[in-house]
Amino acid sequence: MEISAVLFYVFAGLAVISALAMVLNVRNTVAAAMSLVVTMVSIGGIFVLLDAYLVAALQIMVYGGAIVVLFLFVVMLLNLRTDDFPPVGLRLAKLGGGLLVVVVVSAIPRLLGGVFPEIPAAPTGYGGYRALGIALYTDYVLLVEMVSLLLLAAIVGALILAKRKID
Amino acid sequence: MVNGATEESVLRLIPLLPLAAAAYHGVMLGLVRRPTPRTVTIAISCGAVLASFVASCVAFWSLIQHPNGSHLLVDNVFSWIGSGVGVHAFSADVAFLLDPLSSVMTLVITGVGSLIHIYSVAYMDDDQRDDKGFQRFFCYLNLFTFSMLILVLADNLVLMFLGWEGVGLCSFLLIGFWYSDEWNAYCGSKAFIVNRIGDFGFLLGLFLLFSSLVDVGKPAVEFQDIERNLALITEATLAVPEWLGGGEWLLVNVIALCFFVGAVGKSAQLPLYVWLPDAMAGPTPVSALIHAATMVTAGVYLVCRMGFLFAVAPFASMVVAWTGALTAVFAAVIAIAQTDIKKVLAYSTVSQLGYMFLAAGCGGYTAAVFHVASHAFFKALLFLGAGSVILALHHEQNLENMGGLWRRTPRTHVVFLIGVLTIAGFPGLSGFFSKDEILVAAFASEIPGHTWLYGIGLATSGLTAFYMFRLHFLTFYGESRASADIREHIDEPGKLIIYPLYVLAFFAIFFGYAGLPQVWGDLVFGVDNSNSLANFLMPTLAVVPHNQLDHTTEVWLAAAAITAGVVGFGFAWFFYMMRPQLPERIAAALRIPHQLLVRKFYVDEAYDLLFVRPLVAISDRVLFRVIDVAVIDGLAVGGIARLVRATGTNLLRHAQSGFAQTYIFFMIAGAVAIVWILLR
Amino acid sequence: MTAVILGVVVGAFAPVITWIERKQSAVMQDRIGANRADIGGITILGLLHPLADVIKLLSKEDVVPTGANRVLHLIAPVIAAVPAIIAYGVIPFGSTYVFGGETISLVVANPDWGFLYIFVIGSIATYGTVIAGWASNNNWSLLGSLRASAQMISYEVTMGLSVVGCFLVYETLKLTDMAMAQDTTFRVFGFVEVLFGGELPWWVSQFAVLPQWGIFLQPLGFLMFLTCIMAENKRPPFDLPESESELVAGYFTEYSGMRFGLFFMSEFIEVVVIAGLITTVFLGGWAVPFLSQEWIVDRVGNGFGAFAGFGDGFANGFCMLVHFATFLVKVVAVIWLQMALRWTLPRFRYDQVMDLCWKVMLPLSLVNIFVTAALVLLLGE
Amino acid sequence: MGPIEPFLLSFVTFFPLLAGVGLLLIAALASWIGTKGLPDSLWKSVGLASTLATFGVSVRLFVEFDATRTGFQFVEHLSWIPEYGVNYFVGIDGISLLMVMLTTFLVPIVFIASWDDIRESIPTFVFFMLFLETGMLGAFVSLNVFQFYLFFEVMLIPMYFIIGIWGGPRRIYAAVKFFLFTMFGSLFMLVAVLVTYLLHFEQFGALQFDLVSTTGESKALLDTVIPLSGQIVDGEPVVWWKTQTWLFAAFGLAFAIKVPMFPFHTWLPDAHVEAPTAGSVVLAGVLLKMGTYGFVRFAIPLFPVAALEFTPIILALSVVGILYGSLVAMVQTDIKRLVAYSSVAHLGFVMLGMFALNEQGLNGSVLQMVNHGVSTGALFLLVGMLYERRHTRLISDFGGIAKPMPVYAAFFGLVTLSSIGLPMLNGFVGEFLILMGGFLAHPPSAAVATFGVVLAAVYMLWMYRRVMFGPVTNPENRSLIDLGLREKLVMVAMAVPILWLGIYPNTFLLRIQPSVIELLHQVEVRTALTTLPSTEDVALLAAADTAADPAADPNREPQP
Amino acid sequence: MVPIEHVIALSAALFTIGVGGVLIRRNLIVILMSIELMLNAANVALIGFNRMWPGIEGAPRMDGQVFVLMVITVAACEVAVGLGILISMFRNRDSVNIDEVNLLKW
Repeated sequence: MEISAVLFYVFAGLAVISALAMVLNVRNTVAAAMSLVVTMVSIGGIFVLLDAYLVAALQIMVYGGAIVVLFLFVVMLLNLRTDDFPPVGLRLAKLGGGLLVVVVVSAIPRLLGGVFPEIPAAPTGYGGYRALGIALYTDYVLLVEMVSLLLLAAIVGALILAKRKID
Repeated sequence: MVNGATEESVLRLIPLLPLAAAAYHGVMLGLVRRPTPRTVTIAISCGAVLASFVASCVAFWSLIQHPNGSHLLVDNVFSWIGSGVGVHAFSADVAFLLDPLSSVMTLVITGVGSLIHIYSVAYMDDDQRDDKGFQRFFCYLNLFTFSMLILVLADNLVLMFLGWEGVGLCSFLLIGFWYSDEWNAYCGSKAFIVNRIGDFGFLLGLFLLFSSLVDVGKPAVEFQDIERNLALITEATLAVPEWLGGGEWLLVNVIALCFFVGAVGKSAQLPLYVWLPDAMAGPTPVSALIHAATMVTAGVYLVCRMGFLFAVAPFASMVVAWTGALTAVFAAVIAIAQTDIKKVLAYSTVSQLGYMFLAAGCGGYTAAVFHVASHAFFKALLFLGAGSVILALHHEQNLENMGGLWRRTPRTHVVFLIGVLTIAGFPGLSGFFSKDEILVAAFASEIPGHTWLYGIGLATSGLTAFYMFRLHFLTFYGESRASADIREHIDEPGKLIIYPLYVLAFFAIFFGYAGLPQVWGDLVFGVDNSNSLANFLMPTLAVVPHNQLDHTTEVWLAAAAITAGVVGFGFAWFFYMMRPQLPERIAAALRIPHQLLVRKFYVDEAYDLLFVRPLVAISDRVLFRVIDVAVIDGLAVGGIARLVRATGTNLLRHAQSGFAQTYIFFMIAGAVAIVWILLR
Repeated sequence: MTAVILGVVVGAFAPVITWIERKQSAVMQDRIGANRADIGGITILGLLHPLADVIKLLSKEDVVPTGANRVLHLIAPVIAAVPAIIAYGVIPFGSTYVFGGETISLVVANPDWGFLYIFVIGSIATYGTVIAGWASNNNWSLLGSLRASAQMISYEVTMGLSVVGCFLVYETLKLTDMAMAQDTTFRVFGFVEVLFGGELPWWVSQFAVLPQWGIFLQPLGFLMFLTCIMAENKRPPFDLPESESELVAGYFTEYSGMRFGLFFMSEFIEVVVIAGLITTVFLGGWAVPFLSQEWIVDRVGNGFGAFAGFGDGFANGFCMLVHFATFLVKVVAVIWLQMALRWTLPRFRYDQVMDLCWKVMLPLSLVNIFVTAALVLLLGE
Repeated sequence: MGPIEPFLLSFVTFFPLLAGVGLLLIAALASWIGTKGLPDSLWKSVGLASTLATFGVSVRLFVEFDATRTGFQFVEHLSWIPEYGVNYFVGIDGISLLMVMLTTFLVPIVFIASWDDIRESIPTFVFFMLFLETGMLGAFVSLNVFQFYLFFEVMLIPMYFIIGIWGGPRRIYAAVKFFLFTMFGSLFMLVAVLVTYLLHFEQFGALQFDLVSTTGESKALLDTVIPLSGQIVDGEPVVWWKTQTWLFAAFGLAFAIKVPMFPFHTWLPDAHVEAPTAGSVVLAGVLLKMGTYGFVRFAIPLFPVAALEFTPIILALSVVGILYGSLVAMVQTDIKRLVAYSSVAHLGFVMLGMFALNEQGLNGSVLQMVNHGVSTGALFLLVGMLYERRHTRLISDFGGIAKPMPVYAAFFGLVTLSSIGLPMLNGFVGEFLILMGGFLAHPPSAAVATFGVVLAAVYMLWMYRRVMFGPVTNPENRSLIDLGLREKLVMVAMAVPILWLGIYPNTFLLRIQPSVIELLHQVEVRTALTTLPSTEDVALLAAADTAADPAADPNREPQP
Repeated sequence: MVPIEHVIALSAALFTIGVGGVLIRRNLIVILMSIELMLNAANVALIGFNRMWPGIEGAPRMDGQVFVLMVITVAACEVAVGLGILISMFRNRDSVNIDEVNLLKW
């Protein structure tokens, strides 16, 4: 097995385990968040393995660096006592969750069936910021603009929501 | 738009002058704050009607002088309603037709109308109302004159309908002139609504006629065109729906009956006569003009105008005759027991109108028109005389409180007596001739049961004499029964009241000679073609085949009529002059029949119970409360709403728990389901 | 191999910097500074102080406060220190040199997306402080880490944007390429020719020449980057998360021993990293002003080398040494700058920090990007 | 006027809204620079002025309308979303001309009438009225079905607010009811519109919402053959599916609710009773016409066979509506509710005439739409004037009003009579033509409907008598003030069309006539078009078309 | 490199874990994090598929990665707003327990 494959499984395992840790850690929200960071970073590693360098960097920067920090920030801001959150009492939700797990787990072997061809070699520049930038600012420029608008809206919205008093 | 003036253009002046006056009054009343001075009101109103009368005379003159001898003038003013092209084309013009029939009517309307306008000046002057009310009265009166003139001058059914409705409206307005009185307002709207029922028939007839003419490709609403094309549809039949017994009716019969329903409503015949007695709530000049002389004769006019239709519709004619006869006797019987001076006259009017229909139904259109005209004079005379009496007694209308007036109001007494004599059929007066014509027509007609009709007519004639003399005796003779303070102030009304009475009395006496029946022309006066009115009218009126009577028979018939009149007079004299206390004793003895008479056979009450109340009750209780509110809004609309709400509250609410996770669960479940289906 | 060298160098550097800091503050405050620690009377200008500190820290008890989250508490300093150390990985200490057939690059890792790596590391670095503060079960710590996280996230944005101008100018994210691009000169008024045509007088073109360093091409970017990255490092005047007078010691109040030392160390390591980065991006990296690598290799190899009979290998080796020395000089200069700033400026208030970031620097950095982009387009570089 | 010459119709349509929006902007500007917005009187005056201007321009339309020509005039056709056949397409024929005139005439009147009536949120009111006017005009002039639907729905918004904000005590209920009723129907219409649109696409391979084509070559919805039955699914004809019938039913439901026809009428009394005077007038005067107009313009020409199929039902419902509306109106205790029910009866007449499907009936029907707008509008205005004075509308609270308010009584009388259908006033002409047309088409129902004329007199006069006549029983009524100058002006303005339409209706009939004939012609042509080839033939034709034109593949996604 | 199926399997696993987290946790913060996880799972798949069809030499195809960028952006927005809501919710009811919030039914 080549090194990248090994790394992939390592990262994948890490991601899944830490994701599970996040979901199942009912005692400690911060620990859950830290698990999420691990997942994010692992996913970032997988991105790198898949030759998506810029995305990988952004993945870690945005998820790891900003989003989860925000989560942590909020957790700390609200000073949440972590033992207050046992899993939900809703049987329906639990049932649904279980069912889903069953369905997906049963589907995963089918997914591993190998219907797709081998992954081809990536061309030069694949996943780099140049190629991505060109794609972003030519084919997807409208999308970028829309998303930037969305961001603006989110900024304003978050500000208004989080402000104690609108002045 | 408006067609240019020609020599016929004088026709348009006849109705437009009163309209202009009415419009002037309307604008002044509605939009100008200051009341118009009475003199101006009088000048404009009476001036307009008088001018209209003059124009009528001119038109009449030119009709007589008409060179081509077609005996009609047509003034087409403008196209009123135009719709459709080709075979469906419908066009109603504002066009006036002056033929002998309408010219007679026009003259009567404008002539009698002018007199009554003048009379009203005095009559309403006495009325202690403001100038606005005074002007309003004349506005309505002018408007009425206009409508009535439109009615008679119209050259098509639609325009006639305009007048037809217009007079109904004016009648409504004038009956309810003193609207502050609940009763007056009630009577006014009653008149209008009952008239509307008649109009329903008129419209049905009109539509039926038009559509049948469309079927033969000759759509028209003009009288002349209808007459010309009527032959095309005389054979047509109408399939009768099963629930009416099936079979087929002659179309013309149906059409004619529809029109007759209109006439019944307008002319207060059985069963729609109920409004006319109540119409007496209006001012007396109005009763004279509208509810005696002109408007109520519109039905007769319609039947005569459509004579060509009725002539080919024997069944309808029979119905007309019988309705007329029955109404005549029915109303006469009721009149016997009435104690309101105007009510008596009103029932007498109904009765006289019945006469006219009897004549028309029997094919005696000339007689009908003759009686229309003479009735206009003597009934207007009677009403105005009654008005004079009422004024003299300071608005006292009850016969119980009159009596002995002849000393205080001798002139009124005389003219009233002339009126009474005329209506009672005193030989030589116009009423005698016209009534005689009718009885002759009934006797001579070929419709089934015509002798019965004659008999009824004759009996009615006796009854007429009886109740009219009763009225006269109770009013003018005997001891005064008025209260003391009124008795002090009984005075002969002024000149403006009396002079029109004179004029009318003159016509009541002498008008008969315009339509002198041939028998008297031959036997008494030795004149050929004595019945100039009939000769004049002949070209326009339909001719119905009837039995030819010889002069002997006619004289016998006249004698019978005179006898009936004398008998009626005799009874009246006996009961009210010789034994004034006797009627009360009879009334006491025959309490139930008497009560029946006094209460007019409880017809109003019956109508109220049979039609009005159930209709209101059903509308309110069933249609509105049940169907509208409960069923449609409550069950259907509200039901849907409740269904939706129930689905929500009982079923979907649980899905909408507000817990985000439940929603997510459903979302996920949906997604899983879709994936499962796709991967299946 | 370079990685090992680097590790040692860096590991050694941090304690030295504490000494530098003390000494420099002493100089600035007109006192002697650390000079007591000695081994047998030898003080070596107080250079033994760092050594003593390390020993002291290592020998102290490692306390975990009651009610604290033990695992996180223990792991937090490591999280704080590791990113700082590995950030060195992409900073080039020198150019690429060819010795015969072998090419030596004085950089541990040289990915195409080098600068992104820095950002990534920078963003991960936040966790150390945040976790530390939270896991200490101490209100001051919590407040400190709150401040830290907010401050770091905020400044990260501006930091990223402030160097975008450089990216535009160098058209690369690769740090070696950036340094390489600065190994040349540019005519200060050259833009006049491009914009207005014509030619400048020869003396202007000849003498008005500067090294094509980032600091000259992106002066605003330099200032902002410096500010931001110092704020990222939470050093004064941005040391609000650990401000003694308010929060005792902020997020690491509850730490002792070597774990405290790790926080301490990571801060100083970062100072070096910052210095390296700024040097690389703005100060021409290893480049000697006005003397490009080719020039040195050419002159040394073909001039002195040829004269002395040394080959290209010598020229390259010489050049490498020169470059490394240059780099060190520049780094030290930047470290000095940071120290000087620390002892010069008072601490900001928290709202001032945030205002500076969001209301001043962020707009400015955006303006900088636009202006740079426009100039790049116009001058067609 | 020069530059707007080619856009007269658009100008008429959008000027009110533009004025409203302009006012809004100026007001926003004004409040931004620190004033307290624009004064209410300015809002009202500008609103009135702009509606008057609109009326002025529409008069020009009326004058310049070529009554000798069939087809649409003042046509403007601009591409909007051409890929989907959504165009800005306006034009008027005689029918819509009258509707436009009615609208532009009524709105300024309403403005004047509610000058003092509306006291709160005047700017909002003015804006909504202007918005409403544009909505209504837009629907009348639209020749693109999509655009029509848009306006048809947009209208609801201002009306909803007008009822909901300035209405009576149960205004919210009424507004919601009004909204839901209309919406319920119009959604069916939307589906039907889309089906028609896709049928068109199947047949011609082009997406087109235009009702008629602007040029000879291009095809529009009216060229589509709407199959009578037998949508083929998997080769099997579906027995219960009758395309045209169902489509007509969907259109018909939408319009029948709007009209409103008999069983769908219950929103109307509530909406009227609760709406402010302005709302009632516009609702009765114009909005209801949207339903009848929809039938004339869309439902009948598009689905003529189905229309004929439905004629018995619609005639029956119309007749029931006439009698029912009249009888229920008779027993109402609230004047406004009475007038509302009378609207049901009147519109029954309109529907009767329309589905007589002959010239008289249609002419009368269109004319009656105008008549009803004017008469009932005037009635609502009058009721509003009374309500303003006494704040009650119960008949029992009144009596003898003619004494203190003679002029009011006179105008009320005039309008009442016009509503009754007295000849020489407007109501008569329409009713007469309708009944005549009805008689030519289906005598029994027309005969029964004629009885409605009697009932109209009953309920209107009864109400008139109870309100106006008799002694003044209620002391509060003794001191009522008669109409002021403004109110007189309003009523005189209303009286003008009442008399004009009654005395010389030919002015209008002449303009309706060609359109009606054209409509009948269309019905004839399209009936022939639909009935001649059997379903299989249509399928064959479509198949032939498909072979010739690959774009006409029915399975293809509708794409530009 | 591993077969693409494994990448997809990873994506599916992560997604499922995310869904499970959303379903079974009561802490709104963790739920938000689980949502992030789900988004990331999608990102993994996108990146994987993009890698599957990377384009040709000289013209790399980056569509999947572009989408991932967008997803990341949207995620950032979502978190910003979500946390804002969360904070205001906490302010109002002193809890971030999702069981206690059922205002969604109005």
